[in-house]
Amino acid sequence: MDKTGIHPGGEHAHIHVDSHGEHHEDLGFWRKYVFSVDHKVIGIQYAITALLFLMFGFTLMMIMRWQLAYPGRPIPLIGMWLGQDRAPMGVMLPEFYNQLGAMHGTIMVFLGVVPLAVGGFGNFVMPLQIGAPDMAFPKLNMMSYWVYFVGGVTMLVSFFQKGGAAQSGWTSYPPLAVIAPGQTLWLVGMVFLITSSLLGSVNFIVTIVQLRAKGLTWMRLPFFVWAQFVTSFLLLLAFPPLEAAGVLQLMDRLAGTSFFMPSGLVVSGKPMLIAGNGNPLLWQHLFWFLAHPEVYVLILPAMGIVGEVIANNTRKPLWGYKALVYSVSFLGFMSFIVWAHHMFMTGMGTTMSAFFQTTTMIISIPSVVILTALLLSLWGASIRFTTPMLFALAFLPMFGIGGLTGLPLGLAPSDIHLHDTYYVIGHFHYVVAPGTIFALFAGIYYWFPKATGRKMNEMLGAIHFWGSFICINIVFMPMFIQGLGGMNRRMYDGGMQYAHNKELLKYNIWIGMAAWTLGLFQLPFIVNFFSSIKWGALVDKNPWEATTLEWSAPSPPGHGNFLTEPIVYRGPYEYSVPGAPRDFTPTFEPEKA
Amino acid sequence: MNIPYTIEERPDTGLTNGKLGIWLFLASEVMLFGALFSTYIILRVGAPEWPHGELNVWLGMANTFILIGSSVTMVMAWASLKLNDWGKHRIYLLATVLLSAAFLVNKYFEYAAHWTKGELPDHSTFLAIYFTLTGLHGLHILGGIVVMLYFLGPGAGLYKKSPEQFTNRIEYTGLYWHFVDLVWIFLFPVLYLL
Amino acid sequence: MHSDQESIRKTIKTYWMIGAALFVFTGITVAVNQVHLAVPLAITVALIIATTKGSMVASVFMHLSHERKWVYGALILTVIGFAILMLVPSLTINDSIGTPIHVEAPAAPHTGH
Amino acid sequence: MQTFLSMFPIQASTHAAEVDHMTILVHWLMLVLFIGWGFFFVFVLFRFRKGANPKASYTGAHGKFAKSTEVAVAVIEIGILIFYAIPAWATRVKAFPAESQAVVVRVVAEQFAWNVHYPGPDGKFGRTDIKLVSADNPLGLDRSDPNAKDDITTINQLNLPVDRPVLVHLSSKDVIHSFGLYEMRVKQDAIPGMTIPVWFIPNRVGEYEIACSQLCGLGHFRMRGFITIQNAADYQKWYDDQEKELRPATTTANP
Ligand code: HEA
Ligand code: HEA
Ligand code: CUA
Ligand SMILES: [Cu+2]
Repeated sequence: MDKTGIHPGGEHAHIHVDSHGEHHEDLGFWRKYVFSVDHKVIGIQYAITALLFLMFGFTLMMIMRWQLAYPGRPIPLIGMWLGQDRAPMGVMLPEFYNQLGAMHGTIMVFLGVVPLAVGGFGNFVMPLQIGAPDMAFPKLNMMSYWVYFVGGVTMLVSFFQKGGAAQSGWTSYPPLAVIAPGQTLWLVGMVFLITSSLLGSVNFIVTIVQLRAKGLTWMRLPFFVWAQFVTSFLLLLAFPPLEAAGVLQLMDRLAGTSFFMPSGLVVSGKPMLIAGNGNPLLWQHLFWFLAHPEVYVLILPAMGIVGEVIANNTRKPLWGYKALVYSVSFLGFMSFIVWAHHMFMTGMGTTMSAFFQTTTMIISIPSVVILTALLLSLWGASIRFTTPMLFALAFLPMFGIGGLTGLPLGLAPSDIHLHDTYYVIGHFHYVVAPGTIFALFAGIYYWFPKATGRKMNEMLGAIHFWGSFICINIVFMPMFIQGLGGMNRRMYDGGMQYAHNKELLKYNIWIGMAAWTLGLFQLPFIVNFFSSIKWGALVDKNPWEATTLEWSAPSPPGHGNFLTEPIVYRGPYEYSVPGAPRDFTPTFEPEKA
Repeated sequence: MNIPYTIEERPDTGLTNGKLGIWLFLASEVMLFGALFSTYIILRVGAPEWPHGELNVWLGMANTFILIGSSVTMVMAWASLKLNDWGKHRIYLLATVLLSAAFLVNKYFEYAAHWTKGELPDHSTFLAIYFTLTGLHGLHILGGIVVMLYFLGPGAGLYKKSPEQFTNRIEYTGLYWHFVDLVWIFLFPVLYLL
Repeated sequence: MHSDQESIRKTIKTYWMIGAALFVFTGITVAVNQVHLAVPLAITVALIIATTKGSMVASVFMHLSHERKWVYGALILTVIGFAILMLVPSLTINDSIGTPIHVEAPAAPHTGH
Repeated sequence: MQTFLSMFPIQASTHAAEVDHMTILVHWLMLVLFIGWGFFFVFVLFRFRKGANPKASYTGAHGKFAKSTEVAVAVIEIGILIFYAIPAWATRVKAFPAESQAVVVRVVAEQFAWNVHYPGPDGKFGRTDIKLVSADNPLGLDRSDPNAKDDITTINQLNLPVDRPVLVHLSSKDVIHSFGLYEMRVKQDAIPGMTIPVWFIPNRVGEYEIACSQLCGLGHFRMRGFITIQNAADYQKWYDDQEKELRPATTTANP
């Protein structure tokens, strides 16, 4: 068959709806669902795996919140099964608390959100949106999933090794990380995850540059594709230094080198027998050189999804599409020169701190532009409050809170008081949890019909939204008060020993309650998700009456995606065009349709 | 169903997927080695003193010649395909493999010399960075060898089916190989001479 | 196609010449190293030569002298990233208000230099 | 102002007020922005719901509203940078008090305690050597060194006189810790392999705490020290008592 992706099976896949995008040529079960090279199957594999990791990472956190709410009290239900070296008599040990913290962070960032946002949505939606038959390198695509999978398993296994999982924070600062147990498997796992991301990002960039459909010029690209494009560059250029740093830290742990180990270390009373002359700050630089761009990797795809959902549910074009595109690109570029705002307290001189404070303030501007554009898109709209739209709308103020609280952190003097307190925790959770996670939920509800040919239940969706929205705010809002009050993060006992925390401890109980309730409110989602695959309302190609290319393919799209060669005639968001027959004019419909 | 622009170039970008792909991969490699060079700079500037003449310059120079040579044979292996001279291509590719093997053997002797003196990575910052950088570079060489052996052996069949595609793949392999050579061109002075 | 082959034949000569040039430059670097220059000078010379060699490999063997704009684009971004990676961390570390403590390694695993 | 201030710990150093003032200023900016955007947000959600506006407008919002807000945000941020943040930081990391006027102390962090080292009347810190480190000599202080004879060392207890500049030479024996004095608005990572100067002027007599503010292992949460800010007389008395205790110790310490 020819390269346009037309194929006989598509028709059949179109009528006979099934939840996995059925192929006509019958590869066996394994080639079809497990070792598939079809970007849609791989995308779904990524999404499911990532969601499970999200659930797991969240569970770790719910356990932690118990210890913070009721320090030293036996953990109910599961406490007894955690084992002597984690929670004797169900009472959590400090080392286990630190493991939970480090692994929660790692899992949520590297195994949850990024794989879902990039591996999941990127893989499934992006090729459809640009009218490609598949990714440019399908085999590479499959490989990147399985490498990710191995990395994930490595991380999970690390809980069961002697001494437990990594326990030096997701930031893994040496010397602690070099001498603390559990770190080796963490590093190995990270090397896998990074490799997977690199394979993925190469594939994404090539696909977007090379496989755009006829007529799909750069300024006609859906905003989501732009977000994925910039994200891929961030991954491509920011991840390798962390891979290098990981190798160096492995050398320090296994070969006894001292890249990050200065001379004259005395650990628990004994001088360390190492060559020394290393530099602990070197790790922090290499780590944050990745980890700051990484946080934009967490947010950009989310912004992309929100853009798509808002355009569709406001029934009007996105306001300032060009401004959005430029801001996203500029944001991506700037994110490479702000990283040391995580390191103000390491004794930075005036010059460099001035530099990083300035870049940090500058980078906040494009975010403001993006948020403003998305907000103004609502003006003159005809808003439909569908479940995806609810989550997308909630993203705006939530990201607003998260982003704005980044400003005092970005100014070194105010960071003196706020650094390493719950203020930081509050800041970034507002961006990643009610921000990114909500955007991802929006994406799931929005593209679920395309992936399965069925809609998710709106009622359960609404319950999921309102429950999560209220709880998540009760979880994170008090953290700002705690932070301003000077409550440190990463505290096994919540910092109950400190006089200045006395007033702040009570919030830990609310937060705990809210966090567990938040957990309960995920149940409607899980039920909705799996039941809709079987019993959800059937839909055809374009249930949301959307304009972008993915909606011209059957739901679910067959192998090769499109029944006829997709051609793009206009911009991505031609909604409510004056004089048009309907309130949406798809990009893929010829002038006189 | 097959992917467009695997063989012919996309008109508006003038590129095949593989060409862009390999360059992007090399971009990430640049950042990988960049981080290691940055490490080198920071550790060296911070070090109280830095050893000189730790390594055998002559072995290092020999390896530099070997790698440069392998780069020439590699590019010739590709050029011969362009002139559809299959025989020459095989010879040049084989030569490249042999040269790279020679490089590794030579490197092994260098390593062995250190080990016998008990000079392991944990011995000093210099040796730590030396073993890490050259070790990682060595792995890249090894990877290159595997790929070339593939195109000498099982992969060669593709030439019958689709000469252009085979030629493209040899070109991509070449790009990778020249990059590995390029890294060494910097490693040599940085580690052996300075 | 034929003209294409002609151009290839021509470039083959350049390949060999570049190869030879690289050999020569390598020789020069080592030679320069034999006459022991002051460290800063030695570093500059060595790096200049290495850069020349590197750019020869890149432009001729890797055909960068005439590539497509997308490759250039990606590489420009990479070069910028690389420059940042080389400069900013060292600058920041050198701008620290702290002063390093150099302790002789306690009975280091093997006797240091 | 007050509503915000009530959330902070009390201000026990001269620069605390300045830091808080800036923090609060930024929070006002944030609040204004958020409320502004928030009102707009809520309004459009209500005004342009499908029920109220069945037919969307293709062109949407007009006017320079967006531009002006964006420019405003940028300008304000630049202002804060130039007039507050950068100068304020410079005073923290540049304008150190002269050793002669200041109370100079070494603080060496370890898992999980704060070792404090006073130079004693001679104003000179005795030589330390990691080979001498032991349970009862955590700093590895070499008492045979003449400068060390009068050095005072304490663990988790930092006494300081009120209203005098304090210069702390901060370092760590093992991993990275952070010297967090919340009431003083002081925070500085203690990084092994280097000593980092920290300075402040306590201006409030009282008992405060040192909170380790960088994850340093299992004991991070309990790595707590105490600061006692005393008036000149009490401080001097404490100091002399320490010196007295030292006498017998030194004679037995070195053969
Ligand atoms: C998605 C992730 C994400 C995003 C987008 C951001 C965005 C920003 N971050 Fe954040 N940050 C993190 C994730 C993120 N961060 C994480 C994970 C950490 C902690 C790591 C660790 O230590 O473990 C961190 C830590 C962190 C620090 C270090 C704090 C410390 O350790 O002391 C700093 C300091 O400068 C900072 C600054 C900023 C700034 C200035 C932005 C700016 O880009 C924000 C710009 C955005 C705005 C200015 C909002 C504008 C929008 C509106 C105003 C619209 C409002 C809308 C309505 C009301 C409807 N962040
Ligand atoms: C993307 C990143 C991300 C996300 C989403 C979250 C989400 C959450 N995080 Fe966390 N967190 C971090 C990244 C993240 N976190 C990092 C990096 C740290 C620092 C670690 C360190 O100190 O080193 C941290 C630390 C951290 C702390 C501080 C611990 C400490 O300092 O001691 C706390 C405390 O409350 C916390 C809480 C939470 C909570 C309540 C959520 C909730 O918002 C969770 C909400 C989650 C969901 C709503 C997902 C639900 C999804 C499902 C249920 C899937 C359903 C499954 C199927 C359909 C199959 N996190
Ligand atoms: Cu010391 Cu935390
Ligand atoms: Cu950051």
